[in-house]
Amino acid sequence: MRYSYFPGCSLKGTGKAYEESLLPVLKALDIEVHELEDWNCCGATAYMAVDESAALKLSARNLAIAEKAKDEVLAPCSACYLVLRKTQKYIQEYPKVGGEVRQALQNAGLEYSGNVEVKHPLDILVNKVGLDAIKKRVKKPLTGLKVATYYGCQIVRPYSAFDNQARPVAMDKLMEALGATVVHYPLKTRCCGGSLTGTISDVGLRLVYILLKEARKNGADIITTLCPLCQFNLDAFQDQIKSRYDDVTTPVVYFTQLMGLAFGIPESELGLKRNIVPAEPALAGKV
Amino acid sequence: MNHNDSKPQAPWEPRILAIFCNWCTYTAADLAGVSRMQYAHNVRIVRVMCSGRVDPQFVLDAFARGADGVLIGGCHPGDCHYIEGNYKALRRSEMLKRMLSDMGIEDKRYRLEWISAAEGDKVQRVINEMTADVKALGPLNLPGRFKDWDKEIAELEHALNGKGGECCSHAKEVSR
Amino acid sequence: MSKPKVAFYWCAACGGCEESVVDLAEDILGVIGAVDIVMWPVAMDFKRKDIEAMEDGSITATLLNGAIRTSEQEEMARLLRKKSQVMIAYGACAQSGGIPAFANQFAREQIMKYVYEDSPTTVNPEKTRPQTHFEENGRSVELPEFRNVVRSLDQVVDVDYYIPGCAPSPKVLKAALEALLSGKLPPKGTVLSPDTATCQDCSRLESKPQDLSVKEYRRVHQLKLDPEKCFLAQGVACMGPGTRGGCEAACPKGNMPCTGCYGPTSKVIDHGAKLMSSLTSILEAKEEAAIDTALKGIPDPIGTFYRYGMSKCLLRRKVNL
Amino acid sequence: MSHHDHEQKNGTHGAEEVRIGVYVCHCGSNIASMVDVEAVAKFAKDLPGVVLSRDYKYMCSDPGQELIAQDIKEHKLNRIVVAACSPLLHEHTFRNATKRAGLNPYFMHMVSIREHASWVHTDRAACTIKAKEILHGAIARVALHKALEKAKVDVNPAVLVVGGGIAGIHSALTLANAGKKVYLVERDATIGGHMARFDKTFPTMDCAACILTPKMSAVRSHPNITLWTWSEVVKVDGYVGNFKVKVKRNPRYINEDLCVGCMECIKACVFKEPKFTDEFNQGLSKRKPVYIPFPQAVPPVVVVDPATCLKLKTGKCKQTCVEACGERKAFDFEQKEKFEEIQVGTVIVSTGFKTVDPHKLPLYGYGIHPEVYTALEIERLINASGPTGGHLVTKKHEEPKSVAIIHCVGSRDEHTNKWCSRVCCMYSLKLAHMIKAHTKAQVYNFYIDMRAAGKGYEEFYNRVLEEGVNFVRGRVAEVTDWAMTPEEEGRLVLRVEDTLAGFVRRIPADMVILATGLEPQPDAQDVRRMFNMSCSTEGFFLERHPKLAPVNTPTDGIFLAGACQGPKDIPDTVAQAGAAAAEALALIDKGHVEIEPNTAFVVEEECSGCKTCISMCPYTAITRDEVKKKAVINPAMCKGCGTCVAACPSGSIRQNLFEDVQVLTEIEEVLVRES
Repeated sequence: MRYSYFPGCSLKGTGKAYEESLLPVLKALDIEVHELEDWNCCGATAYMAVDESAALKLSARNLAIAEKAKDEVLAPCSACYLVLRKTQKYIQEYPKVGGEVRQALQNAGLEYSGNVEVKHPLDILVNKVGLDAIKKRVKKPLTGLKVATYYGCQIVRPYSAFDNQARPVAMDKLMEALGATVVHYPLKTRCCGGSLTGTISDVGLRLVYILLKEARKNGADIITTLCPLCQFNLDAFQDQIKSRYDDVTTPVVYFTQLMGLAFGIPESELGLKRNIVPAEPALAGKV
Repeated sequence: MNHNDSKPQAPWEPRILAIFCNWCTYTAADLAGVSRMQYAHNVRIVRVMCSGRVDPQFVLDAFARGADGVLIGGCHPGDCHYIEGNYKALRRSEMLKRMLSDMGIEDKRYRLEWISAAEGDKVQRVINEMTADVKALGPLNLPGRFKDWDKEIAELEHALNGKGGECCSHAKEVSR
Repeated sequence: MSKPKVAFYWCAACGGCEESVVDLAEDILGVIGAVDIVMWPVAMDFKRKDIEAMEDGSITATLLNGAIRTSEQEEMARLLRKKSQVMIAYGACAQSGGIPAFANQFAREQIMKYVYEDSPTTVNPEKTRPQTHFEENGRSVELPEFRNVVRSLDQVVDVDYYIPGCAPSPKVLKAALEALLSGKLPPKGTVLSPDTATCQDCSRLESKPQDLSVKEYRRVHQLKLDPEKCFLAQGVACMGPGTRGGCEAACPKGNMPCTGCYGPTSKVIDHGAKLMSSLTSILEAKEEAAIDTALKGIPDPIGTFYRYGMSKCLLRRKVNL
Repeated sequence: MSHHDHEQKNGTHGAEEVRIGVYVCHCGSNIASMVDVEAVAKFAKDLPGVVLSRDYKYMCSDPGQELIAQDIKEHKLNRIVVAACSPLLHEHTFRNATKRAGLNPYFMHMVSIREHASWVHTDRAACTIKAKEILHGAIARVALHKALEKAKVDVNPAVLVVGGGIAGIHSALTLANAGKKVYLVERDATIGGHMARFDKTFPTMDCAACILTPKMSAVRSHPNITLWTWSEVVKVDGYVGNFKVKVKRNPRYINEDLCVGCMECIKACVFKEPKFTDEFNQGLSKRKPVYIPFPQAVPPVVVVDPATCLKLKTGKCKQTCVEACGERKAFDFEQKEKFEEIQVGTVIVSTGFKTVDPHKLPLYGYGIHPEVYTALEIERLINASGPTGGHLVTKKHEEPKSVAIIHCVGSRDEHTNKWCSRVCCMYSLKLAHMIKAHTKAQVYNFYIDMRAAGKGYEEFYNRVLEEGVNFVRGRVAEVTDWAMTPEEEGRLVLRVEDTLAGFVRRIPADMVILATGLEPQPDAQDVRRMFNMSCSTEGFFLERHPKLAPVNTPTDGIFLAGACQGPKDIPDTVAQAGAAAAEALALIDKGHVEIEPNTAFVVEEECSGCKTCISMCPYTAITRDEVKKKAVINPAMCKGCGTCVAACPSGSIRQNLFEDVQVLTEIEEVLVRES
């Protein structure tokens, strides 16, 4: 398997741990990835809200480049995944938008015919590689580790198709394949606070609190997620939350970090040290 | 009986033949009447049970007999009283349009319209539009053209045996 | 008593019809034995004056092939009509214009200009055109007039019978001659060939599904033709269903679809329109775009549906020339 | 015109001299005011074949018709042309008048100079010319008309009813009571359909079993009804009055005539405990491999499920059931599927509906949270003969403190079905009322709009309101088990925007009931094809006319009853079943169907057997005579559209009243300009 890897800004910044854990895991499964040449901003949230047309053009530039590379695009960041897929859909379904975007690309000497798929690593791992292949690769099963799987909103809504939008299960199956115990977690796709944690923190932090509390209540040792923003929101404000509400401290890691550990990849190579709430205590003895 | 023999009518009025299906378009034409919708008097309506009955031969013959335009009316797709007769009409029509333009007959002289029994107003609109279109194009007058084309043989015959006029089946045909 | 006189004549045609008489093979001897041939351009050297010298009606039958394109052909047709008891339009061109009648899609001037000026193989810097009348030191030459319209024989003279085909098959010709000589003649205007369509004689008919619906028409060079299967079932336009029998499905036997040379059956007044009607009716598509795509395989409807019958198209000719 | 057509034309009237009588109607002033009727009549006089031409005030009046009759006798007229209103209005009137005078009615041709002339033009001169030309076409055409007879086809008095729900049961009984032979074919092991699963029926709340089971046993005992359960119609040939139907009877492994329904075998089955999903109880209980769907099943005969029966699966079994059956010897493990061929004249299709599969809407948590039920499951739970003996309890056998009913599940919804299922509001009210009666639970209804349009329905709604059932107007966003407050712990929570209160609410419930909507049966399309019907875009069978022919289909002799035509409650279903039966009876008692003679026919000696026409006919009226290798048209099945005529490449198919030469002549003559 071969993919064009679109890291987006997060995986080079706040979400570095995601990249650090994703790449070795893919390698371990013989999935070849090539970072998309000269990629640019996916056009996400703020830009999309301010100037949709410009955002779409920006996003489409990545697709056009990817099309040249002839590989499917791998977009680990939920926002990138959502926006790239949205762009595809808009170009396809709204001739006017499509026309404008194609024109813009032409001016930049690029073209996009629509023949490139945008995939999320979770989709690839569960549906293409397959759980059996993953099980085979597990060296240190996460036996006894109680995991709450948190998907956030963008990975399932509205343009994704690889999992149940109301009740996604892909990551649950994956965790079980790694030997972990998945705890009941009804808030899987509830809002992580998004940018509210930075803007209206009363609201933002309360949302995060609800998520952490529910995870704790259901006996989770650890929360695993697949979105850089979710990971950041849930991980970064736990001391504030402790002081505002009560102690719901729970480490929040990327699903790829847990995979790495199960595959026996050294902790040091999985960016675990970047966690603000250290994951090591929760993991201690279980891996 | 050939209209070219009848004294010239001024001003020229186009002659449009309409073939309407019994269940939708003919009924719609009745509705237009009942609703007293005024429209151009240039159309002569012939009733068939289904637009699927319309044989392209009818259309060509109509033109050959002096129609300046031909209008076919049937039920909307999916509403055919005979389930799919109108699809057959549409298939023939698509090819007929190409043949007519290859034969030098302007597109606007032939038209296929789906008009449901409820669309009296559409009958009015379509007939008025088509009459205006055909008026703008001017007479097709094939019987007249046939006669002109046959002058060359009529002349020769005259030269050969001093008899004028109608020698051959087509000359006869023209003068029916 | 003298043998019945028979004349063959050749107007706007390829010559195949003349040849087809020879296709009678040994039967030709029977014919030659039974009749006096008074004219046969391809085989014998009779002159127009020989015919003119004959009494009106002294020829039992004339089998005239070819369409009427020039004044000279027209004159000969009239002359032979006058001298003959029975006038037979022989072959597709005489019956309905045939291949020459494709010229009815063009004006005389277009044709002249192309032939004498524009055609790539023409070198004619002075743009010389043939003249119908030419004089030089007292002597004058007449050339026949090139007509505006290519006509079937019956559009020029009264025709008694038709023998269809391009060219007519020996079997059809033989049957016609026998009828002629035996004097057992059908009603005037009859086409001397079976009045049922070619499918009846086609070995492929049974391979045609009852509920045939054609996805798209394709041209013979676009697929490998199945030697047994009905052409329409292969999505190839075949004129067999709408074309008079008599050829015994010769073309399908040779793995080529019927192109309609035997003309329509007696109940059809416009061969092309009828063929088109049936071939489009059996399409699968249900809306314009899809139908047009399905019909891409018939790029030239006139050439396909009126290949041998342009003169007999109800419109007769491209109308705006 | 080519010489061929001359032949045809002469051929058509041959020796007999054509004597046409022309009648131009004034229609009071309706026509006369805009058309110079005298001039038109005068013009017609001089046309070939016309021996007499009149104008008259009201042609459709008795004296007007009488005038035609007299003229036919006095002037030996053999063709009649009436120029008046639309033939769609009065063609039959003048055909009858013609017939009364002893002339074949199809020698009368009628054209409209009112709807198509006087009513749509204002220029009297132009309108008069138009009238003349229309008339000219008619006169030329009528000369070519032929004498035609309406074909009569006898109607086989036997009726096939497909589907044994309340609709099928009611129409079967109605017909049987009228003394007609009825074949009732049901796919399940018992008749009764959905209604047999209900506990009570709204709004009267009478018990479904009490009103249904008597009818079910009546079906069984009725001498005129042949009941085939566990059977399916697999093939239908023929046409109105004469359908040939093939029915597949699946093996029940029980000889129906020998089994008395004592159920000893069920007790004796080697499976001591029931352990297989009980379909009738919506999987809320278990059954054994040999079972009877429910106590009052009709026929009261057990059925063996080959998928779970040891004997049938493995061949190895003690067959204690057979022992228990003993002398009756009702068991027959060798039974194979068999086919029955029957002849019927009419068919009533009452194949019913299916309910929406709530798995399609994961936000409601069906299949995820055990306490989310479909309404049909609750019908069973609340039913005295149901798995809990009529006690509404949770899976933990506790009585619910709060029950939520979500309306419009799979109805009025872009993601599933756009249509309103018509019954959900009412059965939700019914369930609410019953839950109130059976338990102390708080009951919530979450609705979009309350649709209680029916006799006594609105009153029932009010009654339920007064009983203190809560109504929340809003679409439920999700059913979750995420508890925010201790009070919510261990319960389900419905998150919903209360559009009347104007805020989002969280309402805890112990049981959630999904009011699933009604859908076409999954195999509706196959059934449609088999009976040559059509389906609406939703997939329900399409009636011939939504108002004037609601139980007819485009195919004569095939009628619709019940929810297969669209969502319907029991009263409407039964009413429609009665109507369908009446339609069938009308055909049967007439004894024959008359078929308009404007049908197509193949001229055998001209046909090459090219098969082009066969696929043209949506009614399969055209077949190929494999001996003669020619096409044949069954006039009884031909509906007279003429599509095959236009498609016949050799012109070998003609359509009565619309022969090429007739239409062409009309076209040619209306195009001749009159002054």
